[in-house]
Amino acid sequence: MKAGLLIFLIFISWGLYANSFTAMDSPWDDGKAIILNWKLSPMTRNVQIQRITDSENIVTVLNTTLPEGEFVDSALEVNHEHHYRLIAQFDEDTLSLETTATTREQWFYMRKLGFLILLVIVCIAIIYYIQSARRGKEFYIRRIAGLDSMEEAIGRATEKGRPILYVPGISDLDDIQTIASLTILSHLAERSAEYNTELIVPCRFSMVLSAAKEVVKEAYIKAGRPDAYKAENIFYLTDDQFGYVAGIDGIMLREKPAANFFMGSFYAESLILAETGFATGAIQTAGTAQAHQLPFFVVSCDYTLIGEELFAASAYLSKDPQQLGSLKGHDFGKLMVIILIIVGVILEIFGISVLKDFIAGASS
Amino acid sequence: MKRSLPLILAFLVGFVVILSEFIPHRPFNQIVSTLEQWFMIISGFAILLGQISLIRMNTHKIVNKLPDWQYYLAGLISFALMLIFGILWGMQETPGLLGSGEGISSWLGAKPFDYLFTNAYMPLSATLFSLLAFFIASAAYRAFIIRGLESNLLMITAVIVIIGRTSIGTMLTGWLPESMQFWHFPILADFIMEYPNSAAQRAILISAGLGIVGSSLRIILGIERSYLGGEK
Amino acid sequence: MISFMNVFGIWIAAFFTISIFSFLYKDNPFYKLSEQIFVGLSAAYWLVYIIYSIMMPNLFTKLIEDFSGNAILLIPAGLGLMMLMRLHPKTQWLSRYPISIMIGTTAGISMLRYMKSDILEQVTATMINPFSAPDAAGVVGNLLLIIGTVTGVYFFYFSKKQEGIFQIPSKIGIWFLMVSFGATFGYTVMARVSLLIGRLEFLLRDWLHIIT
Amino acid sequence: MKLTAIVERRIIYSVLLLAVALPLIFPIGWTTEVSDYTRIVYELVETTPEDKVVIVSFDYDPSTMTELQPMAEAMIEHAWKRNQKVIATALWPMGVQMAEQAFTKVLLDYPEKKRGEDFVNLGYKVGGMVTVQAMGRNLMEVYPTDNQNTAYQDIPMLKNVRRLKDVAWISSLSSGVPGIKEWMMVARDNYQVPVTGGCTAISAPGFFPYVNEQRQLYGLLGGLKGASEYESLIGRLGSATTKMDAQSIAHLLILVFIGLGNYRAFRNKRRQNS
Repeated sequence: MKAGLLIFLIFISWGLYANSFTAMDSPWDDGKAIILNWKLSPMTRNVQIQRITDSENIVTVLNTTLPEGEFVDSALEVNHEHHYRLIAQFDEDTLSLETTATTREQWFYMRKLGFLILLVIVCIAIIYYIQSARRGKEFYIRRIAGLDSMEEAIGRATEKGRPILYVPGISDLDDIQTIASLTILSHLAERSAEYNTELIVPCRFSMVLSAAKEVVKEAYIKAGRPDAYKAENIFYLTDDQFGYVAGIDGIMLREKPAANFFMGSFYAESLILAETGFATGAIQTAGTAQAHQLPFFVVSCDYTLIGEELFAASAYLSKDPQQLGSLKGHDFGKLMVIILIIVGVILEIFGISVLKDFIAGASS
Repeated sequence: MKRSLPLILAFLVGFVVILSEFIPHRPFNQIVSTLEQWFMIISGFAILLGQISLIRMNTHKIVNKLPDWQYYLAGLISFALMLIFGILWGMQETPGLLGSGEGISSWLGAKPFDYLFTNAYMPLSATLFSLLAFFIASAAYRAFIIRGLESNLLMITAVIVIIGRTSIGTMLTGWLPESMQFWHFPILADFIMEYPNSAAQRAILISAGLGIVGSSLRIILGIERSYLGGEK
Repeated sequence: MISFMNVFGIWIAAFFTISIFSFLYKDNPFYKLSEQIFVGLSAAYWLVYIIYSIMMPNLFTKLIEDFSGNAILLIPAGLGLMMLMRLHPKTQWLSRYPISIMIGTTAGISMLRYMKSDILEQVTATMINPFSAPDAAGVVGNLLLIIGTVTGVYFFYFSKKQEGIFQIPSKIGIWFLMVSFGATFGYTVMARVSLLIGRLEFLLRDWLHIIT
Repeated sequence: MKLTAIVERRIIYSVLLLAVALPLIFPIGWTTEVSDYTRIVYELVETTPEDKVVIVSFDYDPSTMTELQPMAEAMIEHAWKRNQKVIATALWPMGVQMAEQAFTKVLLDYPEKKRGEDFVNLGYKVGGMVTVQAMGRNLMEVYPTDNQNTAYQDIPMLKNVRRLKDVAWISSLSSGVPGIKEWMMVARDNYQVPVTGGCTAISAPGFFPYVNEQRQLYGLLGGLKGASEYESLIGRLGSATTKMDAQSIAHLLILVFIGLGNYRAFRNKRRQNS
């Protein structure tokens, strides 16, 4: 009798112990996740959570021994009611709880707030400096050796009566480096039109070919030499990475350009181009933001634009106040990054991760 | 009009793409993948422009008997061959206009397109890629010279990492006692890769990233527009 | 026949391999031939590849199987055709629309992607407690990581005359860049030599049967 | 004697060519210090009981064959030596041929091994991670036949193999996506099958962190070096060892070139000064 009472009491205490299992839509997201919470008696041996989909298919989403916890079930159907069952195993008994929740898609990703704020700060800074440049404020720009040399390279080609080779990288127009390269090409084309030096531009992609043709033609018109523009000097080789390189190598060996420019996005082929160019004795300038290829350009070219220098080039060459203003905006971003890192490191030393987590939210 | 409408389009598209990053609600969360798919389709059409440029150029050289015209003829023939094979019998599992060409495949051991791919395209591509081994040697010979502090740093780290990556490193400093393990070549090379190298790579990524953000912003705002060319 | 064609294929491959290598000595007819064949073959390869792997599944098959459901694909198809209008001088300006849409997309996507992965992620990865490393080497390494990143970023600071005291962090930044360039160079040697080994293995084993 | 730049380059190229070719023809067989990453892989195979079935997945194509093929050969040889039965799968289309080549090569030393009893090539399946997931539920549904068109249920060695849980270990030789990461995330994390494998030297640093206390990866062969270490552990003078010799010599040679370059620069400078 006593034993029976005891068992009864234990049973009651289980019942009294707030065994809870809740599900709720994960807030501020794309409506594909549900947050599951459970809190069970500490005597729980094993917990299994199942998702019961419409066709009575049962998927086990979690298996754990933790008596309480939180789990996010993700990659779910949007705006849909989802049913869950929790099966808890105690020493001799099992308990089954059920709950439902509906996924909802919202209009803002809260975890990306840090990302948005920093992006807006950088953009506003850039726009602000562009505006103040428009109003006449002058900005200083430090020397970039690789760009000063452009004049020298064109001069050398003119002197020798040999062409200039310009390679706009091996990426398509979906890479900003290619677009930055086309901007540099426009300056170079203008100069070469003035000097009446031939400019050869082989392209890997048709889209780049189209844009490059426009850019060069425009530059020749601007320089007042539309007659000197040769459409056939800007051509397509092949979409293939190494096929393209083989073709350029052939051009370097046969046309013997006096100056080579490699600007844009480059991969493994960087050293093939630069070494072949070196062997032909051309004066070489390269520029890329592809960190892994920079060493090869640095060792084999006369001048190299490192990373951001590629993007600063158009401001540097044109001395256009708007471009210089934009560059000042980038510098503001750098200052912000440096301060963020230093503050972040100091906070980390004291064990505070608020700032890091706030910024990291976006990338998770 | 011919100039401003494209600029407005670029602005609208760019702005919507950025907005959609922060809005999890439909239709915004599908915009980017849709645009990316469109990009693929548009450039799929555009590839013809390049190919036509290639054919025109080669024919021009052949017809006018410019120097080396025979090689351009060979190029044109191989282009046509590969294209015809691909269209007629397809590639790999994809059938072409004439199906999968079982007859010719059993004769060649593969579809004609794949046969050319394996026996011509692949070796050409792999061999061209492998030229890098030679160029890395000649570049090292010429450029890793003791000159100033900066070029010394370049050379010394290169040498340490080259030694550390092979069994040479293990042999050279394997005898070092436990307390001096840090100076063991493979460990030192790993240290350089993990810390100073990562630091510089990060600096390049961050500043170039800012350059890209700025350039993108200028494009969206229509300040950077050289890609559109002239007015006419 | 298959075995003959197999052997023939290996001879073709060997011919092209040696022709490309011959370029290292000097430009010659064999290289010129291989180069042009390579350009031709690869241009056609990518054309065929794009037709079968991109245009068919993403456009044509979809339009044929379910036209009304995929009618939106007519927009990129139309833009693609506008791209082809470049071929005629009179209609060339039409290609500006697809180009500007593509560049707008590129700009938007790049801005987000680089802000996220190349700026914010790198910044948070550098926010570390340098003293949490288990050993002295780790602490030194972490400090180098932080100093290198900060001075490296400073090196790219354009709008300030880097003179006097402002020159110091910039100089340190360059040192880090140089160390990194040397390390990357050294690290890549092995992968590049592997490529050469691969080609020589082909020549010596599959072609000449000198090695097994 | 003064050499022109062109002649210098030609000398460098010829010497490098010879330095790489000769060790391939005349193997030296330098032994290397075996790293822990490799030893863990070795011990996994070594301690797996006889008659167990294992998977070697060929997730690469000819472009990375130089580094990954020796790993495949060595792991198959080791498994056979321990009387384990090998299933070959491929997440990359060209992996199927890679597997056939590897079996053919190792069969030369183990002529008694039979297809269907000691090894089987199930072929390529598209889909990456999703496919691995499906293999975790039911192998036969993913692979109704092997690459010789023998029905799954007619293959003797697969009689007791219904799903991934029934194999003793999985080795993914991987040169990208899909590859070892997909196997690890599904087979190891969801089905608790030990996952090991190998990758190219370039991508190895990215995977080494997974060889941890939890054995997310059960060891890893990194590039030719890893492969040659494995060969030395199983006592095979295989192609990785000879290729590693070629690597070491090429590296040494490049160091010599750097030395010579400096000597030349030094001499030129002195000549200019005098």
